[in-house]
Amino acid sequence: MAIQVRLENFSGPLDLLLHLIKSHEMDISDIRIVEITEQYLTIIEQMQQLDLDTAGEFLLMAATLIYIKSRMLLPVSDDIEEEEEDPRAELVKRLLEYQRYKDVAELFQQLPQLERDIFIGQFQASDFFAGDSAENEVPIGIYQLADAFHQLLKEQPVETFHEVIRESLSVAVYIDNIVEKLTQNKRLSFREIFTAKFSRNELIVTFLATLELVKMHVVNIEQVGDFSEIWLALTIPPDQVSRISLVEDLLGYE
Amino acid sequence: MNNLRQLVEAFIFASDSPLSLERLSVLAEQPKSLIKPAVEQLLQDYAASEGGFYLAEVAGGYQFRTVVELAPWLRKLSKERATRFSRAALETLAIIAYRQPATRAEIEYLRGVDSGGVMKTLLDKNLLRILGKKDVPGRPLMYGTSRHFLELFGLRDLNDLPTLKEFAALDPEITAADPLNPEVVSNPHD
Amino acid sequence: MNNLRQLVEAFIFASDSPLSLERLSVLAEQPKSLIKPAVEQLLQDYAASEGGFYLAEVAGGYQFRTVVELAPWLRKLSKERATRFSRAALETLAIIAYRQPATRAEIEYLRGVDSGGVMKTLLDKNLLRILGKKDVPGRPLMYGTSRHFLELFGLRDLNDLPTLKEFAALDPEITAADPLNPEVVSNPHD
Repeated sequence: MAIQVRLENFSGPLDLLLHLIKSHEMDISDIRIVEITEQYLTIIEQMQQLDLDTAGEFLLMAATLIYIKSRMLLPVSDDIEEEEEDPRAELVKRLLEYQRYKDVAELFQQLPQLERDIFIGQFQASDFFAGDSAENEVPIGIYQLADAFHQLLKEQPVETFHEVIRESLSVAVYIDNIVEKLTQNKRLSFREIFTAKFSRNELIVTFLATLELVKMHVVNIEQVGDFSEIWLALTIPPDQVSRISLVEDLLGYE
Repeated sequence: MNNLRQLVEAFIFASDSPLSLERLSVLAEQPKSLIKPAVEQLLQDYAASEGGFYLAEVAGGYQFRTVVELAPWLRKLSKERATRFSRAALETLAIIAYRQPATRAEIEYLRGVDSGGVMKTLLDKNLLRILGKKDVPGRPLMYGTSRHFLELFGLRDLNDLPTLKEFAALDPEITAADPLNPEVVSNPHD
Repeated sequence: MNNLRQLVEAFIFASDSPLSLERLSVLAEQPKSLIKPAVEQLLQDYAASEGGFYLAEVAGGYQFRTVVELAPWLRKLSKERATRFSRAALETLAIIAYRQPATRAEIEYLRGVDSGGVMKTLLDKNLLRILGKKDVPGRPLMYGTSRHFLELFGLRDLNDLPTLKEFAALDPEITAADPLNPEVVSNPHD
């Protein structure tokens, strides 16, 4: 059976998967994984001119399907104490949940919408709101606040910015950066902490941040011999790392 | 005070957003116990009159709105066509509406696709708001729906969202999964 | 057509400017000879009802307006619109929130305009507080946000503000086109 499917019509891999499950009259909670994986891969192969970002998301799902398929094919040994979970379980849960929101999205589409189906009065309050036009007002919220600042900075030429505002490289921020790198890499050479792109000031602050981390006993420094590579490693489990930001206020740096 | 009904009517009419009982009480300088009957009288009167617009309960307040049956006619008034929401936008809105506070990672896990752009658009349209940061490593931002979201869809509050169980009734498979209820998030600020 | 009165009422209500008989005739797709009696019926009905607003003949057309006697009350609507800010106020507040302690000169540099008036308003609204004097010639006052600011925006503390990095992450175009400098992306406490 030739499948005519246009990926643009699907809002994502889950959407496509749901479509395949429905069109093959399968039960979501009992997907015929071999069949569905084949169908899915056929469609993915057909897409050639999809941009990389979108393609990546569809490919990720393909990998998930292949993985589940391979798990399903493994022989189930009888002598395991605990009953092994169905490899499809997580995907089924995601699909069921996604299905709900897809339904709600459709419902939202049908609900009467303001300014599409329903209108409110356009009373001109200018009669008694002297010089106070509501037009110029914006709703307040954290987003609006951050957006206002973001817009201002975008309009600001960066060079001149430095002439007036004090240098605001923060040791705390660089501490976070280093810790983040170390969480990802377990162990880093001293050299790797610094990026070639760093300005002089950034180099200094990064160095200060490293010293701080050692002082806080968060990072351990090792050197095997004279002039050999210096290695940095975290001394605390990565999951406790988020608490480091609390130390920020205790640092003496402005 | 016989004129309270008149005053309340004028306030609701002149306001550019729905007015709550609390707000009306402050504006009219009268206790809520007097405001409430006035509003209820108005609700009844407008429901009975079958005019071109009626008093609607929306986003925790009251607002005059045109009757939905006249939509095709009234669309002729607006110069620009109303923004139609993409499927991606409505899906994202649906997830956030029911799961708030929701992080971007949760939304993307459920949708299976990057949702940053869609979320930015929804934030720009003031349909979402940032609720703060989640107390987990990385402290991701948490998102919820805004008051304007309620106004857009004419909902009184988040409890007015159809419960997902109602959907479940149509599809027995879904009943098996955890029932989700819109969590009522108090939003005094937006 | 009995519903013509309803339709005309809705058109006048939803229009942002007074509607003439000609315009109503076009919109409702009915001859003026039918529109006119409908409008006259509405004029009479609203005059008789003594509600908070009435149908007024203005600028060659028809428009709903609040009754004149209520103007002193209705002015309160604008004064107490607590949930909306002028663009200037929001910008100023944003700069202070992210850059505190900030001096007036720094704020005005970023905004490019005199901000004394806006800052006074924000101080009056108890959204700002004075943190002291800066140790530079002239000893200018340094400003920060107040506890009330946190309450208004629903923040537990200043760390709850999204960093600009997180903010920009929502918008792939911005991140790609205009990578934010670490100098500029500062967190509120550095």
